[in-house]
This record gives sequence, structure tokens and C-alpha cells, in this order.
Amino acid sequence: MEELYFLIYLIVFIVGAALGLLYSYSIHLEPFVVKEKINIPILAMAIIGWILALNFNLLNIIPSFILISIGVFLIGFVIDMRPGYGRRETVIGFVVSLFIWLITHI
Amino acid sequence: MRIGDLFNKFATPKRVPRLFALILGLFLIVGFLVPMALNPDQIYPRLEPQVQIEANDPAAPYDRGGEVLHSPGITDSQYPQYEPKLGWITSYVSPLAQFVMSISPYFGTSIYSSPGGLIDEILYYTRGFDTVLESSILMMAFIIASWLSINYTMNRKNEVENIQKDVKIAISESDRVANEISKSNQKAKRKQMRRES
Amino acid sequence: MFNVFIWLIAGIILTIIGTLGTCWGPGVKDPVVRTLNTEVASVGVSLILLCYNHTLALLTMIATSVICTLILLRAISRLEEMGADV
Amino acid sequence: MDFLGFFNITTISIALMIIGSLGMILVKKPLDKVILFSIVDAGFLLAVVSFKYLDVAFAMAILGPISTIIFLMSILKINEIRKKQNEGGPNV
Amino acid sequence: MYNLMADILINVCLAFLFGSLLLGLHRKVMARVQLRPGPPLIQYLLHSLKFFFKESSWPKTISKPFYIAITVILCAIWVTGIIVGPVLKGSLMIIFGIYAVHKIVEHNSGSSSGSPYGKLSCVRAVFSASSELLLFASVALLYLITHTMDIGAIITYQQVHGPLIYKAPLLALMFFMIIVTKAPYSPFSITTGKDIISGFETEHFGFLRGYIMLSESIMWYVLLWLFLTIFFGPISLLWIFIGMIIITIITGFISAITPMLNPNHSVMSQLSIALICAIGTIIPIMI
Amino acid sequence: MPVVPPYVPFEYINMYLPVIYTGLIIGFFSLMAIAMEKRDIHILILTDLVGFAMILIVASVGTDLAESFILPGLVVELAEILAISEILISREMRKIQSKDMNKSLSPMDMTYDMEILTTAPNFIALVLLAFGVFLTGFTGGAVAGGGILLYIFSRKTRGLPVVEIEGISGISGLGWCMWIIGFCIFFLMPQYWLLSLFLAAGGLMLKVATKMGIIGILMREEYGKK
Amino acid sequence: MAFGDIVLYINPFHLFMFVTMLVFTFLIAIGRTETQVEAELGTLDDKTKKVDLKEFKARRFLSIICGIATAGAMITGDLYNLTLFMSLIGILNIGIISSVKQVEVLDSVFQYGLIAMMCSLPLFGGAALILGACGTVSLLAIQSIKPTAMMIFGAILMFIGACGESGIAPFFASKAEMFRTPGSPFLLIVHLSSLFIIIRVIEVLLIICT
Repeated sequence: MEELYFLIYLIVFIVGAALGLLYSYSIHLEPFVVKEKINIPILAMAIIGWILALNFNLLNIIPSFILISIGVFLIGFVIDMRPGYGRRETVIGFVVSLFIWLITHI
Repeated sequence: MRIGDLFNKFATPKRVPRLFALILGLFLIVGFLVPMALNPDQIYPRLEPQVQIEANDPAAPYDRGGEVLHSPGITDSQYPQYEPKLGWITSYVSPLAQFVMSISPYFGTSIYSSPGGLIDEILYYTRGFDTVLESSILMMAFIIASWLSINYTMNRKNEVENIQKDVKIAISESDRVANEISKSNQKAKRKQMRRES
Repeated sequence: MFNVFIWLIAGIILTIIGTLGTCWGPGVKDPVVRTLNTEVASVGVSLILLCYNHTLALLTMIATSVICTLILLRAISRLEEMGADV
Repeated sequence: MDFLGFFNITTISIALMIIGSLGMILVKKPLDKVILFSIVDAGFLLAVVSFKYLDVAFAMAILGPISTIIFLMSILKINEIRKKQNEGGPNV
Repeated sequence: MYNLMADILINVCLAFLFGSLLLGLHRKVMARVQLRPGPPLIQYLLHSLKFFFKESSWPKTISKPFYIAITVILCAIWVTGIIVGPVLKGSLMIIFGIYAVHKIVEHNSGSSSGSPYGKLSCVRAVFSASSELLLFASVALLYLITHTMDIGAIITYQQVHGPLIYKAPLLALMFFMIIVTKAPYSPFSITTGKDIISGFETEHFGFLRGYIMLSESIMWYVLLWLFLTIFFGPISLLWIFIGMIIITIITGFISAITPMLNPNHSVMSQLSIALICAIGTIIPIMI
Repeated sequence: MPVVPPYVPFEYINMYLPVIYTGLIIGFFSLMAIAMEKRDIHILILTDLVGFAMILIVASVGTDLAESFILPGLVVELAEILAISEILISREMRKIQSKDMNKSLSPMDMTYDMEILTTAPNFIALVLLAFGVFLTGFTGGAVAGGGILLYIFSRKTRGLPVVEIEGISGISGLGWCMWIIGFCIFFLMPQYWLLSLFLAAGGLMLKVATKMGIIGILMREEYGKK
Repeated sequence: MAFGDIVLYINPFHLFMFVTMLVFTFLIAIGRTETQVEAELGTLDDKTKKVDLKEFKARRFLSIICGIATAGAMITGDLYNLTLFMSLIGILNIGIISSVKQVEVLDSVFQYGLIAMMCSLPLFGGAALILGACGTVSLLAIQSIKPTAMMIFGAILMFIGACGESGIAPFFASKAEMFRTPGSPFLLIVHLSSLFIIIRVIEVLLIICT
């Protein structure tokens, strides 16, 4: 039932993305901005999300698919904000979690 | 772009049959290099030419054995299990054909092409579907040709539409002529006026 | 001694002569000439069919080649009558 | 040397066919072609006869005149059309 | 406990959602390459859902049963594609047939609307079908290597002999050309080129358009799935997803930086690629 | 004397290569001529030769099956020439009409001053019909059709009225039905093979003969009397 | 199911194609034609192109026959039968388009017809070469025969024939230009039949060549 889990992740991702889009539209009403500062809560969400999605085996207590679902939700939330927002957060979160993944696997 | 021009040339409908002919013709030449040999193990084989007629067999080139309404002829078909009455047609000879058979040994073709005979066996029984298709092709071609000729190329004189069109053409023609006449009249008048002034 | 091969070779020669004549023979710019030249090739093919003892096919071939020629000649005459440039 | 033995049905019919077909290709006038075609046809009829298929020969003998008639009619018509077109364009 | 219906349903949903996201990603990549911000990732998905709730209208000029049936057929064939491909791992020939019917749909949804743009798209569909089918025939050439047309058997073949992309890279290129052709805004997508508005989709409104978009996302998923499964061997679903994302990004780059070709040129260049690749594959097999 | 050999006789194996090479050669020549030719009507004539090449390649197998395959080949050639020449004519008509609406496209009437047209055709047509009915099947149809064609022709050129097209196509439809019923009986109830044989042979004969007759009717304008 | 020597050759693939063909044929039988609207040059008016009733009936009849023929070609298990089906489809495709009024379309129909006529050489000739090499034309029997050079030559000939008949590139132009005419259900069957034929031929070639 690998497909079922992937379906759940996808749906969670899409819901997260939609919520992120709505949220960012309610926050940022101005037109596209090229330079934006890093938003700390969003950054936290991105880092947590990416860590949960990539390093789910660190937490053995909770079933992994729940962790991944939460992680994917957060990733979706950050990645799919309005164009121009949430890019840097995503990249930072991905790099951090990749770093952790590499440490734990090597 | 040379290659673009070449591609455009391929896409001209008038060139396509010629291109096809060229490719096919060149490919046929390859056939001379391919080793070709007839596989002797064919279905529906026949005797070598002129053997039956030299033996004065009245049903000459198409005699495939069998006795009328008693025993089937010999037919080497692909799927004998699907053909419970295989070979019966080959052995059947109609009474008229039997009469012809009795008078001359040189009428074999017509004897065996009248009902009962090799071609009937193959065309109607063992490979019946081919015949259906073949004559459907003929029928479709006739439908196309006759539709075109009845509706377009034939009987053009009598059609109401054509007559109407002819009348219209005649009217426009006369209009045109009248126009031309009036134009030339005006021209002439202008010329005359110029000359007079 | 009756030899089928003589006839076969004659048929082959006729077919090839007829084909060459139809393709690049003298005066083939006239479509009528070209159509009539195909008859030579058709006789050659008929001869080959005869050598194979395909006599029913031969009968049909004779009948259809006449009809084909008729159709072609009709098309030619009709087109020339219209003054079409094809 | 038996020269008369050379004139058997095989050689005559093949000669008829080949001479006829060569002539048919070399001659340019359609009406002449029809005449030469009947020579080819005669050769072919001989061939069929020497193969001893009487009924095929019979069918050919009947279909021969038909083809000749058809050729003649078409060629006459086309000649007529060409004559008219040379005079003053089509359908004048 | 194996339930076929549930399996099909899950796979269809998966294909639809992921396919839509991929097409959204494709658009995003194109936009970024062209230095635009681009729409959000889920834009394509939102579009296709949106159309189901919009009012449908029928043009006066349509050819009635076809105008409606063709979108349903489009949907049905790609759902069949899901069943034959990811679910049952059936015969590649059927997917070949499905692809042919897809070309038919492009053709007929263009012509059945009566719009001149649809008509042009219809003619172009015939143009493009003549070369795309030959490209798709790469799956037939696979038969010469693997001696099977069954996707499951091809996977087991690759388990034994290693991925086919090493063995037949030119075939993979041919198949990749099909994917490029089907990518939006690609140089070969002459049927939906912007010079003819939206091509065959121009006159389909409301839920009919929704069906078309839904099936297109499923089609994108199926094509990528096929490419990865046939040429990269037995890989897990996670890697298939990652591969799909990578391929989508590559096609996005290609679509962003190339102009659309003239129909004749598109057909002939596809044909040239098909010819070269086919010959390059057959000759090593013969030797 | 064996009636059917187990294998193809040696002579046919010897004849195979010459004939198939002839087929390839004439196919090559005619296709090259087509590739060089520019005018449409000439290409139509040359495709006739391509058909001959096909017949030779099929015939070279030299079995009964090959013979029964020649017949469809011939028919396909005939049918396609008929349909395509008609398309060519209609295309040219439309082209001319679009250029010049004023042009008359009706065929010209001709007066044939040939005695053979008044005397011979009736007899020949009768003989051909009888022979065709005796042969039955496709061959018989072609022969009888030739007779009908000639008959219609001669009547037309003499300016006499001919039967209407509807009547002939009605007979053709009847032949078609007979023939299909014959086939159904073959496959459903093989014990009645004799009946189905006669139905099929007779039906096909009627069908083909009337088709040939229709050609004659189609051409009644071209060779009509003034 | 067998018609004498002609046996059906069925697996899921053929059934899929067969059923699809029948569905489309049914849709054609109940379908109507569209009205093509084009802008006229020089004015602001539209120009409509319609299929009149007489033409519609003839074309629908031919299209239905074409659909049935293609469905038959999908499941036939006999090489020669397949080639006959292909020629039937070719002549029907010509017929479906031949009743239109546009000169350009008629021209491309004529060119396509010439190709269809030439195709009888590679199609029947290829089938006859395979018959000469194998001694049979039944696909079920050919399947178990090891391919020889002659069989492959025949198969490639058949493929060239099918390419010409179905308008695959580089012979696409004459076929594609035929579609610039109203009457979408009929155009559909022309296109569909050629695509399905090419797929079936590729499958048959694989059967022959392995």
C-alpha cells in the first residue's frame, strides 16, 4: 500500500499549499517584491517540515507516515506561498535537513 | 535554412506520391540482394504446369480429385479442423459442366469455374472472408465513382441548379457587357468633349 | 517437346518491353499512347499467368485490363475536352 | 538443317507477339497502335491455343473485338476533340 | 488483502494530483527561466478543479455527440492507461493504442467545435500524429531487445540485465522526445500552439475543459511513469516521483528556451530523430 | 497419376526467381517513371503498371492459393483506378469552374460512322452473357459484365435509349444479398454447401456483371450520339 | 471463431482496439456534422461551410463501413486478410473525402489515392513474399517460424505500404491536407483508421520478425 501513503502525502501537501497560498495572500497584498527579508516563523516551519520529511527515522516513537505527513504539510505551506515569498526559507530548511540526514547516515 | 526548405518540400501534397514512388522503387532494388527462394512446403500446392492437360484430363488444370457427390477432393488447407466439408466443393461438377466435360478435354477452366471448383473452394469456403472484402472494395469504389458522377460530373445539362447558375451567369455576363458598353460610351464622350473643348 | 520456359521467357520479355515502352517509349507524352502501351505489358503478364496455369486469373485479367483501359481512355478524353492541364 | 521445322506454333506466336509489341511501342499514332495490338493479340491467342485452353481462347476471341471497338471509339473521339481544339479552343 | 478497485482508484487520484502538481512545476520552471515569478505550484490543479464548477455552454456550430463524448473518451483512455500501466503492469501495445486514441481526441475535439482555430489544430494533429506514432514505436523496438511487450516482464528483464537506458539509450531518447512533445509550450506541441489560441481546447468550456485538464495531468503522469519504469528498471515509487520531478524540470527548461516549430519542420525533425535512433538501435541488435 | 502433390513441384521453384525478379524490375521501372513524371493523368496510367508488378509477385508462388489471391489484386486495381479517375475529373471540373464560371463542361456528342457498332455487339454481348452465366463466380461476372457494357455502349452510340441506373443497381443489391446469405450458410451450416455454393457463385456473378454494366452507364454521356 | 482458414487473433490489446473502434463507429452513426465558421477576407462577415444532407448521407455510410473495416483489421489473424482490409480502408478514406467541394482538398485526395494505388504493390507483394517464404499466411503459424531475410524484406515492404496508406511521415502531407474540410465525424474515422492500422501493422511486423 505504498501508493496509499503517497496519496495521503500528496493530499496533505496540496492542502498545505492551498493554506499557505491563502495565508500569504492575506499577509502580503502588495505586488511582487524582489527583495524580501527572511520571515522567522516561516523559516521555522520550513526547517521543521524538511527535517520531519527527510529524517523521520530519528523519531521512532511516532509512526513514520504521520511524521512525513506533518512535514510535507509544512513544506507545502512554505513552498507554495505567493510568488517570491518562502523561497529562501525552503532552501535553508532543505539544506539544514539534508545536512542532518548526511550526518545521521554517514 | 536549407533543411527547412527541404522539410517544406516534403510537405507539398503534389510531391508526396513521387517521393513515395522513389522510396519504394529504391527499396525494391534491395530485393535483388536478398536471397529469395520458394519454400516448397506450401498450402494448396498444385501439379507442375501442363501435366493434367497432357494426360487428356477433361477437367484439365483444376482437377483436384474427388467424385461428384460421393467423395471430397484433395485440398491441403491451413485449418482442416474448422472446415468440416473440406474438398466437397472441388469435387462437385454441375450437370451442364459434366456435359461439357464429356464432349471435349479442352474446356477444363470453364468447367471448374462454374459452380464447384478449386477457386470456389478457396474463395468461398476456406477463405471466404477475403472474397467478402475484395468485393466490398469493388463495391465501395463503385459507390464513390457513381456518387461523384451522378451528383457532379454527369447530367450537368438537366440539373435545375445548373440551369439557375447558367441563367445567373448569363445575367451577370450581360450586366458586364452593358457596363463595358456604358463605360466605353462615357470614355468616348469624354474624348469627344476633350476634342471639342 | 513442349517447353513452358520458352513461353515464360517470352512473357518476361514482353512485360519488360511493355513497361519500358510505357515509361520512356517514343511519344509517351501523349496519354493515349501511354495507355495503349500498357496493353503490351498486360499481354506479357497474361502470358506469365498462362505459364503458371492460372487460367481463371488469366480470364479475369483479360477482362479487367480491357475495362481499365476503357476507364483511362474515358478520363483522358474527358479531361482533354475540358481543356484541363494535367 | 530443317528450316521448315522452325515454323512451329511456338516460334510463330512468339514472333507475332514480339514483333507486334515492338511495333506497338515504336509506332506513335494511336490508330496504328490499335492495329498492331491486334497482331499481339493474335500471337497471344496462338499461345493460349498451344497451351490447349480452348475456353480461354474462346473468351479472348470474343473480348478481342470488344477491346478493339472500345479503343477505336475512344481514339476517334479524342482525335475529334484535338482537331476541334486546334481549330479554335475547346467547345467553340 | 488486495482490492483491485481500490488500487485503481488510488492510482488514478495519485496520477491526477501528482500530474497536476508536475504541470504546475513545469510552468513555474519555465517562468523562472524566463525571469518571471510564475504562478504557484498548485495553480494547474486549482484550474482544473475550477472548471468543474463553472457554467458550461455549447457553441451553435458543434457536432453534437462528439463535442461532449470526446472529452469523456479522453478521460476514459488515460484512466485505462493507469489501469494498464501502474496498476496491472500490462501490455505496452495497449498504451501505444491509447496514445493513438489520444491523438484522435486532439484531432476531433478540434474539428467538432467548428471553430477555425480548432480546425487548424485538427489538421496539425494529423501532421503531428504521423511522426509521434513513429516515436512511440520505440516501445515496439524494445520488443526486439527484451522479447516481451509486458511491462511487468520488462521490469524483471531489467532486474536481470540491468536498466535498459544503458542498453538502448537511443530508444530512451526517442521516448523522451514523446514526453517533450507532450509538454506544454514545447517546440513540438504544434496542436496547442499559442498562434492558434489554445488549439483543440479553444472551444471547450466548463466541465468539458475540466475533463481535458484532468486527463492531461493523468497523461503526463503515465508518460513519465512509463519512461522511468521501462528504462530505469525496478525502482521504488519514491524514486519514480523524484525522477518525474527531475524530468519535468528538464522539459521545463527545454520549453522555456526554444521557439515553437512550424508544423512541417516539427514533423520532419521528429521523424529524423526517430529514424536515426531506430537505425542506431537496430544495427547493434543485428550485429 | 497423383492429383495434388505434397510439395510444390520443382518447375515452380525454378520459375519463382525469374518471375519475382521481373515483378521487382517492372515495379522499379514504373515507380521511377512515376517519380520523374509531373502530370497527374500520366501517373494514374503508370500506377496500372505497378499493379502488374504486384500481380507477378503474387502469381510467382504458383499455388492454388496464389491464384485465388490474384483475383482480389486485380479487382482492387480496377476499383481504385475507377474511383481515382472520377476524382481527377471532378477536381479538374471544379478547378475550371472556379476560374471561369461560364464554361460548359458537358461532354461533346459524337457521330460514329462504324457499321460494326450496329451489327456485331448484340451477338457478341449475347455470347458473352451466356458464357459468363456458365462460368459464374467472379470470372463469369467479369465476362458477362463485358457483354453488358458492350451492349449498352452500342445502343448509346446508335442513339437508342438504355435502361436506367436504378434498375441495374437494384439487381446488384440483390446479388450482394444472395452472396452474403451463401457465405452465412457456409459457416453456419456446412452440410448445405451445395446450396450456398450456388447462392454465392450466382450472387457474385450478378453483382460483378451489374457493376461492369454500371461502368457502361456511367459512360453513356461520353459516347452518346448527337 | 473462424471463417474457414481465417482465424481471429485475439488478446487484450486487440480487444481494446476493437472495442474502441466500435465505440467510435457507433458515435459516428449517431453523430451530426459541425458547421465550420470562417472569417471572410475584406468584410466583417462570417462564412459558414456546411455539409449538405445528400453528401452527409453518403459520407456517413462510407464512414461506418470504414469503422467496421478497421475493427475487422484489428482482430484478423491472417496476413492477406489484413492487407485487404488495409486497401478497403484506403479506398474508403478516399471516398469519404472525395465528395467535398474545395479544389485543394480534392487535389490532396487525388494524390493520396495515387499513393493508395501504389500501395497495393508493397502490401500484396509483401504478403506474397511472406507466403512464398513461409508457405502460409496465417499469423498463428508464422509466429512459430524463424524469420529469414526474405520474410523480413516482405515485412518491410508491408511496412512501407502501410506507411503510405496511413500517411505516416514523410508521406503525411497528402493525408493531412485532406482534413481541411467540414464534417468532423468523418474526418475522425479517416484519421483513426490510419493510426490504428499503423499500430496493428507494427504489431504484425513484430510477430513476423521474431
